[in-house]
Amino acid sequence: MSIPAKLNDVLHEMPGIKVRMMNERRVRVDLSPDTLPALLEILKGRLGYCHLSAISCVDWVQTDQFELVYHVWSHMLKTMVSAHIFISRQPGQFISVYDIHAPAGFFERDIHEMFGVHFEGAPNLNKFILTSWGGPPPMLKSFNTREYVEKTFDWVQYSPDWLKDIEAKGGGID
Amino acid sequence: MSLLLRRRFFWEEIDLMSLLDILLLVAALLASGLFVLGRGSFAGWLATVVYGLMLAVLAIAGLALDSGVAFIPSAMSFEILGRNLGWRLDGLGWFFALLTVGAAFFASWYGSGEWGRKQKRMGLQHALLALNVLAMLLLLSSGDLLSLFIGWELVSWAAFAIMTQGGGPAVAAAYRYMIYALAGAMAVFAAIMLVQNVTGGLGFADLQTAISAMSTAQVWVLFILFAAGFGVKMALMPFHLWQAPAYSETPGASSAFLNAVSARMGLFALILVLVKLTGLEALGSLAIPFTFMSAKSALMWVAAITMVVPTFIALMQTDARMLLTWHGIGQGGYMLLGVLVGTSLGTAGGLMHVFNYATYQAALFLAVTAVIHRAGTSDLDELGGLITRMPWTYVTLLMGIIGLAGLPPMNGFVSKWMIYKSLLDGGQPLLLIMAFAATLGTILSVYKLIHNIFLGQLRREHQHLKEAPVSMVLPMLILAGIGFVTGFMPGLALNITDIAQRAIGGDMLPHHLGGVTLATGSLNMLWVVGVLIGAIGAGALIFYLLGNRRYEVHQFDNYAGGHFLSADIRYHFSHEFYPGLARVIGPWYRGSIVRAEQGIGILVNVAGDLWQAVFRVAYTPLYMLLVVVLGLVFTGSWGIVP
Amino acid sequence: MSDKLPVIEDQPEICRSVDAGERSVWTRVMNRFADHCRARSLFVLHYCTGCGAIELPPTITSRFDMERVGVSPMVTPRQADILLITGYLSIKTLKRVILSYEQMQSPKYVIGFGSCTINGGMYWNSYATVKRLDQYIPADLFIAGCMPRPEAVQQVLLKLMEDIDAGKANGWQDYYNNYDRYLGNQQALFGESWHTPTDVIAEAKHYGYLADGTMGRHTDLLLKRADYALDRVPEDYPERGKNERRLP
Amino acid sequence: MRPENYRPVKHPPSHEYELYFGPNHPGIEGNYAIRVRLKGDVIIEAIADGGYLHRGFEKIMEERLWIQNVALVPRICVPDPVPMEETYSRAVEMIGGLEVPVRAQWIRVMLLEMSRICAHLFTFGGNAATIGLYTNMFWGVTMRDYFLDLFEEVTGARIYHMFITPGGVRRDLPEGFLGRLGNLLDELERRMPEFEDLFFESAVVINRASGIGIISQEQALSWGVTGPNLRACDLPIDLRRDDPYLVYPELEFDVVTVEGGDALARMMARRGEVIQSIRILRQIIARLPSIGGAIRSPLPNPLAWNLPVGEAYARTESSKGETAFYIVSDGGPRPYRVHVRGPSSMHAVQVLEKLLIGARIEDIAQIMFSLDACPPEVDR
Amino acid sequence: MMSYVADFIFMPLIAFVTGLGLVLMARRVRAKIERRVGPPVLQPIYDIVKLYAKKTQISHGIMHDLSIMMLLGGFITAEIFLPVPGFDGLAGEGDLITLIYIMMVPMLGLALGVGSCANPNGSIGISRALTAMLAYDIPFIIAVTGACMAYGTTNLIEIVQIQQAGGPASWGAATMPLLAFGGLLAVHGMMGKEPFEIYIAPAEIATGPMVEMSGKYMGALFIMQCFQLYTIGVIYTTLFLGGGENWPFFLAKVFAVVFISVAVTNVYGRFKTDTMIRWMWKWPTGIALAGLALVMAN
Repeated sequence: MSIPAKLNDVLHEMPGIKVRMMNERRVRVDLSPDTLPALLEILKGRLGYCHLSAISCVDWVQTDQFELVYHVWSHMLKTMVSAHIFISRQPGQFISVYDIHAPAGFFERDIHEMFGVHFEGAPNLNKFILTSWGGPPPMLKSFNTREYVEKTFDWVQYSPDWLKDIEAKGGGID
Repeated sequence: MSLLLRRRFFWEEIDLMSLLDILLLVAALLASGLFVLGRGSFAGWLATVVYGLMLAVLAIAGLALDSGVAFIPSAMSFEILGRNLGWRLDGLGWFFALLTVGAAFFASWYGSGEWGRKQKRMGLQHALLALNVLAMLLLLSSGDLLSLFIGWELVSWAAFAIMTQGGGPAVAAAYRYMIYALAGAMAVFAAIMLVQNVTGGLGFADLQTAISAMSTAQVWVLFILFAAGFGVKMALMPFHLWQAPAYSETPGASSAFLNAVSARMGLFALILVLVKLTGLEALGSLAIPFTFMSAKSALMWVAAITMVVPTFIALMQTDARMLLTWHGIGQGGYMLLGVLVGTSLGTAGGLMHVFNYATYQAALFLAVTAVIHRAGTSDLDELGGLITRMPWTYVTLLMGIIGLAGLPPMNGFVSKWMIYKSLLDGGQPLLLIMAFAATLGTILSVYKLIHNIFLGQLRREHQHLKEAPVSMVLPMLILAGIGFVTGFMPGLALNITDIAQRAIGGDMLPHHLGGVTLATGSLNMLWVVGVLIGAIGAGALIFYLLGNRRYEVHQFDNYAGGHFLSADIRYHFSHEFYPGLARVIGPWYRGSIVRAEQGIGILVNVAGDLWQAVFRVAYTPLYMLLVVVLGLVFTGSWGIVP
Repeated sequence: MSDKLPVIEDQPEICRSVDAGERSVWTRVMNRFADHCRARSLFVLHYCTGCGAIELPPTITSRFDMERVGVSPMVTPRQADILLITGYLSIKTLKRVILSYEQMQSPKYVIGFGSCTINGGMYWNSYATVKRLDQYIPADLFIAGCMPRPEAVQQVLLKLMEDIDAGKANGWQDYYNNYDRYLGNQQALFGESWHTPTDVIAEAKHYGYLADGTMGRHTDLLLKRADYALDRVPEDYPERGKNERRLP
Repeated sequence: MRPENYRPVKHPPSHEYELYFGPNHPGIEGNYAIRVRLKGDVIIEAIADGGYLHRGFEKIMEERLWIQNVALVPRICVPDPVPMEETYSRAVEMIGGLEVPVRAQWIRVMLLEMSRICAHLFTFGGNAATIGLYTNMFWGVTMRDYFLDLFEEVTGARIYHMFITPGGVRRDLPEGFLGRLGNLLDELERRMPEFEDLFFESAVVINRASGIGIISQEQALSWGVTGPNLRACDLPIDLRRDDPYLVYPELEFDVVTVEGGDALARMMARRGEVIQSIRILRQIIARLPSIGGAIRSPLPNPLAWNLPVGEAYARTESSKGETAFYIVSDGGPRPYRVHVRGPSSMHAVQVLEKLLIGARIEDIAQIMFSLDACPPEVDR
Repeated sequence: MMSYVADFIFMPLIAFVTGLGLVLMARRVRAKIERRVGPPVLQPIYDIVKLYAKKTQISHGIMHDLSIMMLLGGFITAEIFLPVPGFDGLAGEGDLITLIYIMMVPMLGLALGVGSCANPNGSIGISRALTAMLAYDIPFIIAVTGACMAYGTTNLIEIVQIQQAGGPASWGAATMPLLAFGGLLAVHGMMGKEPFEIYIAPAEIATGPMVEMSGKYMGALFIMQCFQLYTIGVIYTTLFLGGGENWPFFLAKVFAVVFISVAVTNVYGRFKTDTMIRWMWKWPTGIALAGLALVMAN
């Protein structure tokens, strides 16, 4: 459980970085949003972190922040670096890393669609999945899917005989 | 009839006007009259009526020729420098004259209505059309080699004049044509001089004596000069490059006329000189050294290549008119091939194909012109779905393409069948396979034509189109109707070709109304078409009686992978309609044919530029006149000086 | 949970309307014969609307071999008889399903496949999926379960055949007869601008399936879009310039 | 009516037209669509259109208990559900610090490899069907059905097993199961030559599949291609080796690489994987009986099971590529956030759009199937 | 005249019924190769009746309807010109060349009807079908030409008589095996079976020409399939397998010709269009040309 030396050197070049070893092949890195592109660039250029596994977005309502997690993997070091940044929920903007990692194109489009985060310089932020969706970005914590469903859809009302029997005895599924 | 016989009886003594004189006089009067009166709106109708009258005169002449008269002479003859120039109309010339005047009749009718009013200088077009008819009649009734040559030149110039009417690219194409035509004329002229040199005469009989008197090398030279010279006009394979742009850029009605008959003048001259006068046996005995081939089979192969290659070039065209003219070049190959087979079946088939081709090609061109008139373009990528807007034009085009592709029940099938059959009976399987391949290519190409114009998605800008006016629809429908009737009863057309065939000589083809009966397989179109129509009727019964009523839906109510379609989505598959085929034959097309074309094209362009440069310096007609006069003087003097 | 659920009125009973000519013996015999053949030749639309489609290949292929009872897959809705809704329907898919359903030729049958089509199933609280299929198109039969086994698929097909043979599977008539209700439900979900290229009302008129429920206040909205076919092009689409080509 | 996301091409040249490929199209894998703009039969532009299978998994998983989500995850990828269960469970185990008993790990690997074989057999069938070779599909799908029977025996379900739970697996193997699995593997090996003749060595297949949809090594790495598609570019990258999980380090298998990077190479890479999976399963059959112990570490009452605060990122090599779950727990009974990284989200959108440019109509289906794109993973 | 009436009724009818059998055989053979049971005996009839019994029948215009009539009419005509045992029909009034051209009429009709449906998939399908026609017709025509040269006639009745005069030894397949083999390959393409099934191609162009065909339109296509299999089988039998002495032998030959095709088709995928043209113009054309050269040399 120790960070590879090369990686350690590189990571500590970045200002204000917090490094944590999650398990033997995953390093969690916390840093400020404006240093993230530089980190990804350096990791890719020096240590072969060329595979962007995913960009995850978490909506933190309490702190009014979006957490963006960039998971990058090096085929050389066989280690994953998860870079966590926090951006403000209002207006929810960040810059695209498409120029560094092409897969970011899809993930940023997805996050834009599901959370409403705008990525500056992303090649395509058109709707992909929710093209017929008129509501707010559904993955926001403020959007209550259950409420929406109750409002929009009807249910089949059925009461089979066995249920009636139980209900007559005072039981039931309620 | 009796009048005719009496005329013939008096012909020796009294210098009465014969039918041919009437015909030529009317044509000349019409041409000059239209130059004067052409601006009037009645000019087109006048011309149409006059062409109708000329058709009647030709019909009478046809009856006379059918009854055994060898030819109809003209009273007109000139003595130039000791040479007698005479004109006479025999069966072969009559056949082509009938097609000429008939095509002119429909073209002029078509141009008299709304289409003509939209044209800038329709009066001039009418006049030039009449001039063309006159020139062609002179050519077709030529009585000796010199009048043949004069007619040849006149036809070339008249066609040139009408081709330039389109303006812009049409002028360039016409210049290109002129270069070819003049080169061809020079070849013909040289050949005639060769005959003159050997025999000292310029009559048709002199040609026959010349051939028997000449050495083999000389005969070869004569053959090549004639074949090349006349081949230029009918766009035989190496000399075909001028035709497609020149004909397709000509304004609609005139273009239909030119397409239907103009190139056939070359075929007429070829038949006259090579088949009638020289004889196919002579050609067949003219062996090419070190091969199994003779001059005849070489020419047949040229004809076969002319069938195949232009057809597949037509397949690649994206413009309706270009596509059709390229097919026109290819169809010429069938006619020549049929005539060259030499059997009665082949000759009749070739001649009938000339007739059939004139009917459906004119109909096709008129239909395409109607589309241009309404939709403003003949670009196959910019049309589509017009069937709901222009149904009668669609019907014409459909009948036309069935004829062009040579499928029953149209007449194109009958003549092609006769040509195939004659090739098979004549032991020429390879040529037959080439003919079949060309037909298959034609089917592909004409389907692309009709699909891209009339089927598929209707474009938004064409939503409000209307059908072409009656003055345009009627002539083309009648032409298509002729195509169907002579397909149903090919005996009608064969009666006409009989007259021409008798003039050529050789065996006659026994036929009946429905077709021909041969020992090795016969064709009776009465049965074929009758059963086909009956069976389609049975199909209609099955369609209407079985199953529920039909319900017509909108074009957007269509399968699109589960998606919705709307007017701003262009989903009409039109460009590169045969992509798979293009991948296979495309490299040949691009590699060899295009490069060869480019080479010749550059040469022609350079020559054209020179020609233009000469002409720009001074008054153009003067130079033309000078050339013609010098040529005639040269002709005459050569006879005298040595 | 159920106290919050709105109560939906029962569907009107689906029954076949009797044509005038159907009383003659000949028509009856022919109809009987047609139903017999319909039941034995069923083409299933090749549209994998949801995850249930994974059990269709086993049903079709060598092990269960649907073709031996005359069921085979077909590609376009024009040729298909059965629309298999294989599981959950997202709203985006439902639009395509309705489009495909309307393009199918009557008589046409809908089979809801899996619990999701009945009441939302696994995804009952998902904002993206439709809960009840039969609100939007008439379903003839449902298969419960997630996911139904090939045997269940076969069972439902056999049951459908039985129904067709007996002339009972007439959901398609219900769509014509109560088009307004179905359209209303569709509009509630997709918005009032919803329409499909198929003119269901005209079709119902043409074939005499017009009933009181065919037209109503929901179908009135469609009339506003009757001219969609010609020129209803959105504003952002630039007009194509006049044809610049030279007129010959 | 236009499709919702349709943007018309402004001033389309007259020689271009558009075609919808899917969702109701046999050439598309699942409910997915591609809008292609073509000239002749050559594609100028392809736009992937997904979302037809969107169920909002990430949202509804936030509404359910940790254990309830076990029922949801396999539904994310229909043809290959086991890796989804495994990845989710492993991520939960990472957060909760659960240890998986060794026997459960072996059973999990067995199921993973069986699922891989199933998914590959299915893909072979689909790929063959795109070029009209239905016989291969019929045989392959039937072969897969026998594996589904075994799944049913172990888990009680054919498709959605819901068998792998955080902390282990639900049940132990039934009596004599491994013997039956061994028999089935024998049968599959016996059938392999048939498939070779019919499909992999068929001149028509080779003619059609070679040279289309070529991905170079650089492109593969920069586009985020994973799994067999990456290994078909001759890159020996396999999470089972590079980022090993479960008991894969103890197993012997080769990372199958194929040169070429075209559709044929991708098919061949999958064929090689089937053989490696058989090899792995044989080792499991040999060793599993000797491994005893529990199949599940004890869990608290699942209805009141609060995981500690934390986050985890678990990755699995599925038949499609790299499957990953990013799970955040805020200490409650439900996940705070689940992010699913389906491998096909790369393959079916960006990679496919790029590969289709310059391809022909007849190649669309083949390229899509050779990438083995799985739309439900993309839409989630 | 009465004999003609009988011919006109019975020849298409026999063709249709035999065609149903051929379709059933094709589906059964396919099922057997795919290791399953396959459809019941009456399945082809069920399908056709079902399609005709559809309650709604959508059309895309008059040309769409007309194409169906041309389709059926063209094939009915073709059957009347195709002599079978006991029925000469009109084979004396139009020869083999006529027959080949009549068979193009339903193709043209179908092409026009599909075009008027305004579906790009259909248009692409027709484009492919016509390209395929160009590909397989050239070897086929060579085979036909060679056979006609050898028999010295294009009259189908005489062709049959010539072959039957000398028993199986004088069959076309025995006297000109190369032509017969080239023709067989071309016939396989003509039936549109894999690897030459380029114009149906569901996964590529969603079933091509059939895309907008529904109800009785589709039913007519099913009927056309019966006629097509029958016609192709009979033409090949007539040219190379001695035609029909009597019905059992004749049908056996026709079924055998179609069987060869449907048996090999299931183990092939589908070629691309250009591959098909290249293949057709290379192998069958080459073989047939060699056969033609042999015929010409004799």
